[in-house]
Amino acid sequence: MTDLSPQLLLYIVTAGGLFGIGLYGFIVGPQTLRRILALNIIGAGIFMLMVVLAYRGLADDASLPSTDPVLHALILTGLVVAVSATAFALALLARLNQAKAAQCSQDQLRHKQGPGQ
Amino acid sequence: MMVVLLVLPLLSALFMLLWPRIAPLLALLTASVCSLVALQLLLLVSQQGSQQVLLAGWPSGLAISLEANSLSSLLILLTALLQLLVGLYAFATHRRDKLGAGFWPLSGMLQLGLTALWLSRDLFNLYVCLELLGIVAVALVSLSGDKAIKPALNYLLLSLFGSLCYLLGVAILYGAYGVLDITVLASQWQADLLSSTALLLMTLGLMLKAALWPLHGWLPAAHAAAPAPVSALLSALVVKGPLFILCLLWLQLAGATQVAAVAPWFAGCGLAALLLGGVSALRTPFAKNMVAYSTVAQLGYAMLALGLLLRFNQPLFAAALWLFVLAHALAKATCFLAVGEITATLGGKRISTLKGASQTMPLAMFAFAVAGGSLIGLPPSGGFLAKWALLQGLWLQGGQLFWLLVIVLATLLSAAYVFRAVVLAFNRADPVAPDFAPRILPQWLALLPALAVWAMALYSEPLLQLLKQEGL
Amino acid sequence: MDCAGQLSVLSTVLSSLLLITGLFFFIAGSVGMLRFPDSFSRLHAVTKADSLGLGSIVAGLMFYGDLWQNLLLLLIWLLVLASGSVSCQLLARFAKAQQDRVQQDKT
Amino acid sequence: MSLLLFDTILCLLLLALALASILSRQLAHAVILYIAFGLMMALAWARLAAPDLALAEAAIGAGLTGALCFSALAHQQIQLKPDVLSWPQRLWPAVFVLLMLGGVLAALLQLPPTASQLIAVTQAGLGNSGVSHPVTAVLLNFRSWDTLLELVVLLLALLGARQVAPEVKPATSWSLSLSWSRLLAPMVILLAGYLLWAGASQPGGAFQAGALLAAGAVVLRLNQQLSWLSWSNFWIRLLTVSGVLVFVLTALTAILLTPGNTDVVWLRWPPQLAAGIILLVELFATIAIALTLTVLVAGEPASTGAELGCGEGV
Repeated sequence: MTDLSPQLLLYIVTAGGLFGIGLYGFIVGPQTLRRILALNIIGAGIFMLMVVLAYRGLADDASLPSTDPVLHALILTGLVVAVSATAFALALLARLNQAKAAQCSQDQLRHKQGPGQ
Repeated sequence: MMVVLLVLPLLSALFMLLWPRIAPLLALLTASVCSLVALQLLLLVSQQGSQQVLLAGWPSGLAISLEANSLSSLLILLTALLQLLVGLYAFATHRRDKLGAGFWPLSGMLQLGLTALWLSRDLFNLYVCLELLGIVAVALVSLSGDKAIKPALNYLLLSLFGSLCYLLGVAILYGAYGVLDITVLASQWQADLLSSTALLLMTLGLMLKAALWPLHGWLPAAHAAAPAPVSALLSALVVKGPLFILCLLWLQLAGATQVAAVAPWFAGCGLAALLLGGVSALRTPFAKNMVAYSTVAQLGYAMLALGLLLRFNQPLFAAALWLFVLAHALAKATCFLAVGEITATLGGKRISTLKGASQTMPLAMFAFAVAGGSLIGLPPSGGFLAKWALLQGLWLQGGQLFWLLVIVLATLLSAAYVFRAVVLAFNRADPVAPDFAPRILPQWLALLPALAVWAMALYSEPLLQLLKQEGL
Repeated sequence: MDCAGQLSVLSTVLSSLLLITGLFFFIAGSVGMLRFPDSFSRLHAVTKADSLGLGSIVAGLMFYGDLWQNLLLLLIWLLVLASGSVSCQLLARFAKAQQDRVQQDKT
Repeated sequence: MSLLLFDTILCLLLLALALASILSRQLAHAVILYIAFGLMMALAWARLAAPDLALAEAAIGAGLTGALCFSALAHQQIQLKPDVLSWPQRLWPAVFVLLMLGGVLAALLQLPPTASQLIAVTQAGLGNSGVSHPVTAVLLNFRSWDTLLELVVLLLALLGARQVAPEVKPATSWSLSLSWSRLLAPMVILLAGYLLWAGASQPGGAFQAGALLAAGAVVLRLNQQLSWLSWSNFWIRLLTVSGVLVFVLTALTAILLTPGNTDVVWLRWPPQLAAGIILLVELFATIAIALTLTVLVAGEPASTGAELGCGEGV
């Protein structure tokens, strides 16, 4: 069915599993922070798949066995892009929470003033 | 020439960050220069054929490949022109709308991202472009302040998820074939389980990012919350980026069996988008949401054309697809600018604000009506041209009565939501009083793309030829 | 185990003993973090046991390295030791402040 | 055999940590578990012969993302009762995920065991690239357009985050942590310089060095040092955009230096100058990355509220 060695198979299945776990977390949530974490887990799963794919170069019977530097470079680029997006998402989340908190305290203030009038 | 088109927006955005005071001037200057260069590139491509470049001259496969064909250069020209127009509009209204200095560098980066995307023919480079586009779009939406944060965050998360699905597809394809260049990949393509899975994952991600039905849920909130010039850019250009990649994948890579399996689904999604998007646009009480839902519906046409193109392989459908994209970009820019101008001046978000607008703001309302005509597909307009190509293609295939009926129904729906606004505007009995004297310049600017979309009909023959031969 | 072949039996035994001791401290620290009731005793368990555990693992590994590698290992241990104690103090201060606030709220 | 056992334990641990992070009741636990997950991931990548990536993942996945998540937690309102999801809310997504996972895994098992032919092409081109470490050659020479766009994305994240970020309360400094961070700072700079330099021939490079520098700067910043480090300072802005700016300007200069069609030589470094150019580009990229990450994590110093005129609404 498959030509992959057991080690590669193990890591590939793990990478797929991480994708699945992240996907579940992203759909179910419920808090936004957890969905952001879930996205990062999906990303980690995909990058792990890429690392394993790059590792195939070592297992090869090629004349110059080495890992795939192109894939490694792609992963580094992808990691930076992912962390940038995460940072922006977290900044948006912080702003949202701050706005919510301000709203809450305003409501409480109105509540307290309410009976007095 | 491609280098100029890529470097100029980037450099000007950087300078805008360093000296915020001269940002508007720099932005307008860059957009005009870029428009000229893009025009020159279009002429060059139409004379000498498509220009292919392997970056830095490294061997094929290792280098990132760029290609400027007539479609790409047309889209680059459209991007630069719309940037110029929206820049002018933003400059004319920035005191009132409190757009802030943040808008200018971001719009420069948006132009960079779009231009890079239209040119790139490398799967991973396209991923970076997609992420760039997604982040810059969200940053632009969040310019609106507190009310836009929630839709912006939702947009960002879904957009990230879409990119990750696309990236997984790229990883699988690279694992199987060991190349990223689309042209090289197409020559080695095998229609097996591996490539089908990768294609489906990438399609899922791209459909989410392009807000194609049924993954359009984030679009109305995000586009409606953004400031008017930003909504115009997002609706006109940004959602077309993923759509472009989607077409690239299915038209250049996918094998015959894969195409045959997926074509009816694309057409079906397009159909559902047309009908359901139209109904939502008819039902929403808010003016900007109506325009945003109309984007969902109009993207359905593009999807439908793509599905039919994959099914019948008829060049007329390719022309229809890209004519829809061009016409919709111009018409939607007008719609958002005009509606933004009207709602800002008359002070309200609901469609009922438009009451009597033909009296208080005749120019903006005229622009909206003209653009609406193109959305409906009234002759002679770009929208009509696209629809005509679609109908002609269907007619040539013969026996496609069902699709003809659906298109008529969708046309009626779009007519209904456009006329709902227009009829309200002509209700002059009790007009909504403007908060301040309407300004003329922004209204003229809003009218410009609408005029351009009607002018498209004049150049229908060369445009049709250009897009038919391209087919991507 | 090429390097081990060059080592005398005594140093192999010593290094293994040190490594096992280190692992024991790590496990004890982890168990303590999971089982102890409040922040302070958890901090106590983690930082103390881990400093000692890492120390004996570093000492155990030093049998295998040359001079330069041993110096680097020592540096790593010192850095972890210092940052561990500083962060432990920071966390403890935070926990104390929180405890005080809770008590204030009660009274 | 023992290696396979190690692999199995590591993989199970990764899956368990990810699952626990998703399912844990409290958000703080989820974040801590995610950081542990990131560290284990770095270990797995080191095992898979990718030390560059392990370094980057430890700095980013565990360190940076963790720090960012913690500062987001500080803004989170305290939940009195955790959200409890009903069974159908959990079941249907689980069914969907399992179906999709089945499809993806079935495809992944078909992957060929041979690696890309690009490895040979890369090794052939290495001689003309100016560096001897293949990953650095790909990042800064063969596919430098990706890297340039990546730096733009990072800059954009900073712009977006700055635009929406709420005001940060100044942290209270404390003498012990202050003196420790001062002691660390020179060591961090030294180590970052080494990582940057090493990138030409062995694992290391601009991003790892930048992340390290940023970590040092953030610690100092949390102890109320480096108050000049803010966006309204022109020189800081210049240095922050310099990563992209120097990259583009160098590429333009390289075009001037080589005759021929401009499109072909875009981003082509002349082979005899390539080593110097790459080091120059990397140096400024490191500085820019460090500054960007510092401002992203630690925010603007509170004192700049009064002098917004420079960066905001003109």
